[in-house]
Amino acid sequence: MDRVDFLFSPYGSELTAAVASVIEELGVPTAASIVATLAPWKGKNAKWMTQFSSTAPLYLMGSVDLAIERAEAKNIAILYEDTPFPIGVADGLRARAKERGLKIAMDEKYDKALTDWSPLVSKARSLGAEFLAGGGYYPAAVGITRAAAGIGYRLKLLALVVGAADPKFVKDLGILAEGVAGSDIWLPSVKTRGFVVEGATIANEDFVRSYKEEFKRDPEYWSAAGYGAGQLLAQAVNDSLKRARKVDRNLTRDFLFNFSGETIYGDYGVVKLGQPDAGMQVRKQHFVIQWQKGKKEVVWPRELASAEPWIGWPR
Amino acid sequence: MREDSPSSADRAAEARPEIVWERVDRRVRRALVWSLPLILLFALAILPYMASAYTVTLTFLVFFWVATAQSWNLFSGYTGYVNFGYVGLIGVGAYTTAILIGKFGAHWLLAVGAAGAVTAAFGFLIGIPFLRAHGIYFAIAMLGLAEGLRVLFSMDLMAPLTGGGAGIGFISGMSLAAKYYAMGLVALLSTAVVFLVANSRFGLQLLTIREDELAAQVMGINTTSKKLMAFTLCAFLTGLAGGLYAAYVNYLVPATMFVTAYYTLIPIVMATFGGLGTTMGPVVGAVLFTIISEAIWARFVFLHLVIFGAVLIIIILFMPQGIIPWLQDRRILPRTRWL
Amino acid sequence: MADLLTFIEFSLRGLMVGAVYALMAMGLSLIFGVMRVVNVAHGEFLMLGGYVSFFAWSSVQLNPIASLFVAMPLLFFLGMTIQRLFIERVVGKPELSSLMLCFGLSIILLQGAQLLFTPDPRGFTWLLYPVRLLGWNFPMYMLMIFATSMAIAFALFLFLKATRWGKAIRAVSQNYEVAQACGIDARKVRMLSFGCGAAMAGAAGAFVPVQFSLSPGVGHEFILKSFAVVVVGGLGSLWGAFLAGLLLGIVESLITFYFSSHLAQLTFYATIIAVLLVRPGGLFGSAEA
Amino acid sequence: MEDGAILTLERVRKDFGGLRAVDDCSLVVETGKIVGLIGPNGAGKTTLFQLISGVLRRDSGHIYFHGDDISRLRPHEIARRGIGRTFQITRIFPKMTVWENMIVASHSAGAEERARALLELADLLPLKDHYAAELSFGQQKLLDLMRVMMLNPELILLDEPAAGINPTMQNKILDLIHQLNKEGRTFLIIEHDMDIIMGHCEKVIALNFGRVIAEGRPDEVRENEEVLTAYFGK
Repeated sequence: MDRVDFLFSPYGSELTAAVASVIEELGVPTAASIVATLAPWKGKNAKWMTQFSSTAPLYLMGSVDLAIERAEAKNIAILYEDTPFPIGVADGLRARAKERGLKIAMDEKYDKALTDWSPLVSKARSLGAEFLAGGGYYPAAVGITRAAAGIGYRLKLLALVVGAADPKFVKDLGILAEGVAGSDIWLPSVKTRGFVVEGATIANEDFVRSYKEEFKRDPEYWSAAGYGAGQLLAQAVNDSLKRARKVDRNLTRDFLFNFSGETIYGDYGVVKLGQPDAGMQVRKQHFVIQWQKGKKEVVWPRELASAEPWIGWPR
Repeated sequence: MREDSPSSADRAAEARPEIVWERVDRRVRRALVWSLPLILLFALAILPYMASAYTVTLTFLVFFWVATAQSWNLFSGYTGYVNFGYVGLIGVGAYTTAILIGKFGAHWLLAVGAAGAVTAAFGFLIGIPFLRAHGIYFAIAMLGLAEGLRVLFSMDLMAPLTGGGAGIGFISGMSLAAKYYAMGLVALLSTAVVFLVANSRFGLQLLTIREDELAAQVMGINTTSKKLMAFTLCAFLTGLAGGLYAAYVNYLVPATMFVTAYYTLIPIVMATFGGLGTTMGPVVGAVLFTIISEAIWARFVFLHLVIFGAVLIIIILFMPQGIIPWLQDRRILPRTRWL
Repeated sequence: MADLLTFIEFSLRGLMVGAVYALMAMGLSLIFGVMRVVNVAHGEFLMLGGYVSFFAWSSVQLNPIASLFVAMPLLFFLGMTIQRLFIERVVGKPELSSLMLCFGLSIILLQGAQLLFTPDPRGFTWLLYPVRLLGWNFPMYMLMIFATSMAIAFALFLFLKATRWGKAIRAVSQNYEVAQACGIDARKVRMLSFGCGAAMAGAAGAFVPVQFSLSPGVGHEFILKSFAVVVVGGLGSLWGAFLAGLLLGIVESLITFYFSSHLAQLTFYATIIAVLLVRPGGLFGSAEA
Repeated sequence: MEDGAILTLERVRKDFGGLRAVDDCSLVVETGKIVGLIGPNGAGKTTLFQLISGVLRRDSGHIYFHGDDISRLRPHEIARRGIGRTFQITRIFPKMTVWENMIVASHSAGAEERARALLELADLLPLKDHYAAELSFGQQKLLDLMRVMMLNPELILLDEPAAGINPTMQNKILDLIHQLNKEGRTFLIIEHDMDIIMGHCEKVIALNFGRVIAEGRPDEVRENEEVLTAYFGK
């Protein structure tokens, strides 16, 4: 790691948390591309690593607004895996529900070794929950959806991280996936501009086009995040070259902490250096997606929506 | 029914070939025995000033694996009781450090020392009931314990201390060099403890448990208390290593701290490869394995653990005693408990 | 009254999940009974059964019950091969050898599956609609899985009771020396029973992608639960494993519903520990049986 | 309790499931004697040894050693009080050297001299650095016997000490037993070979179905009606 000038893209919360200390110790400017947990930054006085992706609490916040404004749900059941990322997601749900006055009918975490979700889903039903939200990783999204279908649970809205945004979700569950909401941070269709490099803007559509030419398929969000983080770092290096005519770690780092703007991935902006939560993402937004006729549609926020939200699950 | 020939004793004595090591001139041997460890220690002592941060970090990890392989060996290698819940002890040590530094702002020296003490106390208390279970039952119970700890550490009950499933992060305040030297000392301490145990009556008594626990009992050996002592000692050393490891990780989550297939597997493979119930075996195993897996890791990330599994099988089937006893059986090394 | 109904509902639900635990644990117990080997790699047999079933479904739409006819023979032969090549060499050796050997096998199968099948979680949907039974909604697939599991379990009992090879297996597990003196080829019996044990795990696994979610690491959670089951049932006792599997399924479901899933998981591990401390030979059987 | 008794069993009982292995067995072993314990297979001889040495717990009754009740003690405590035993199948520590096998069984000072003397006596001293597993079967039996002596026991329980070895080795072991007996040690020996019993024991106890059916001088016991029935049927 000694010959590394900067890093990007460690994947996953725990891995990032583990390398964070090394990064801080060695002083390597880093944009952590897909880390939704706050732990590596919250109160850590980070000096070298910034959070490129959005934070876990932002994932499903929009679905609470959707549930209140469109689905007219009276209460919410929050059900989530007891590991850092899902806990963060649930924190966001809880906070937004309280803020908007949505009654919390159930708020329960489950162990990661859980294999059968039906007791918990049944419990949500027996408590009269109309909006079920939360989850964890892919197995949970499938498991919760299946358990709910298995007991004949009717919901106004079902919103799950992160598995519900996975294209496999609709393949594995078919008709049951219809109407399930999820959260997505990026889609090929998003109209972001990215950076101006050498006089030309490399916008999201350009990235998607070249990716398709190269790999013959649509990019996934992690590719976009990686590309976006790359754009950011490239800009940081350019900035350093412009100012000092060399790649300087401190200058690169300063750029990462001070820049506020857009990459193809979307908005970027972090807590400034010197503050307790330095490096933590504050600008990146998430939107609510929903499976409609086998396609992933953006349904919230309204101004970005590609389709009208469907209310009621199962269809 | 086997028959004896009266002279078999004499024959066996005559047929003993010379030990390769003992063919070397006595003065040369003595010089080697004294100088090699000193040279090695000296090289390791100056390493942080000479080598890159990568090398220092890698050596730190070798120290961690030496310490854990050695501690696993101290209990399981000598008594034959397979500790499949070893990761639980590492976890208790790591969490003790994390909690003391993260929640109470303790100095790392105090926190790591406490990790040793707390884990030892934990090992002692757990040992009293667990060591009643024999053989496979002990192995299963320990596996259950480690998984139970994972769940327990994520429960709300413990959350004020452990941070629950969200985990606990902290800043250890240790420089890389400090971590390196501290872990080096723990590795050295573990090896020294095993060395002392191996050459003591206590070590022999532990071996009788592995060889034949019932026979040991009717020979007047209180196997229960010997096992408990060894287990507590193992827990103490593991606690220190786990505590320092926490300072390296800086962030503990039950779901990633209690991974049996990693933190239990690797010390077992290393200790078994080098030779269970020997003093130097775990050191040899840990060093060889880290070098090999680092060489392989770079190329085949996914094959990493497959190779660990394969090696474990190969050792058990073809070289169940491990390297050091294998060399001893071939009369290359002397048969002493020092090795 | 409503409370009682809920209690019964979740007991039934747990019973159905428990059927899968029972299948797996019976295999584990059978292997232990015959060769005194705790097959730590049993969870990986379950995982492999799961992939057979998953690929059978995704390639030719074979339903999980039909794919049992592929998964079970496949696992049976795999088990026999593994027994012949590896396990046979450590039978009768100190348990350290067999435990570590199986641990090594488990890691290889797990990591091998990661390489071959990728760590992606898999699953498919089959008969996922609620059926009204005794006034409650149960998913259809659950009823089918339960019925099939029961049939397989009883088939195994019947096999052991009524066939020549079944009797040989029982004889070897009861008294190895006497069985050999009676002209039973203990080596073949060991191969056969390891194969049967693996096939049982494979059968349980075939339901995993429908009922739960399948990934290379799925075996770990199941093996730990199976240990709890066989310890409660008495290692080596098939009836014990069968009943304890159902029982623990019920307990898990009830505790998850009334308390929390953490407590339910903890119950499994605490059960292992508690039973071993009170009766090192398990609840129903004895270590010798 | 009789005078001169080193070991006394009072109505000792042990059940295995439905099987009564030892049935209200009472017997006395006098200090300084070599006592033979005979009986057909399954008579409960080995179980009795397991109970005396504490490997198994009796269900009821008492076992006295020098007048102290030892029936609740654990095996290592009993061993330290001075009861040594061997097993029917020799249980040496195979991957430990002969020397280590000896040393580890001693719990008092002077272990090394003692081990040296005993190994000398059994002609095992040249082999002291060999692993016990490398010894011949007969040598392992000798080692087993010598190792028991490291405990400095007053009473020694031997389970078929002469079984399965050649006559030369057998004589060696029997000579050793007599030599140790002269030092004042008491022996209780399970043996099937009637010639050995007749030739070497001062007293014989016959068991059947977990009960004492006869005891006395060897020639008396051999003629005993019940003993003959037990062995040969009617």
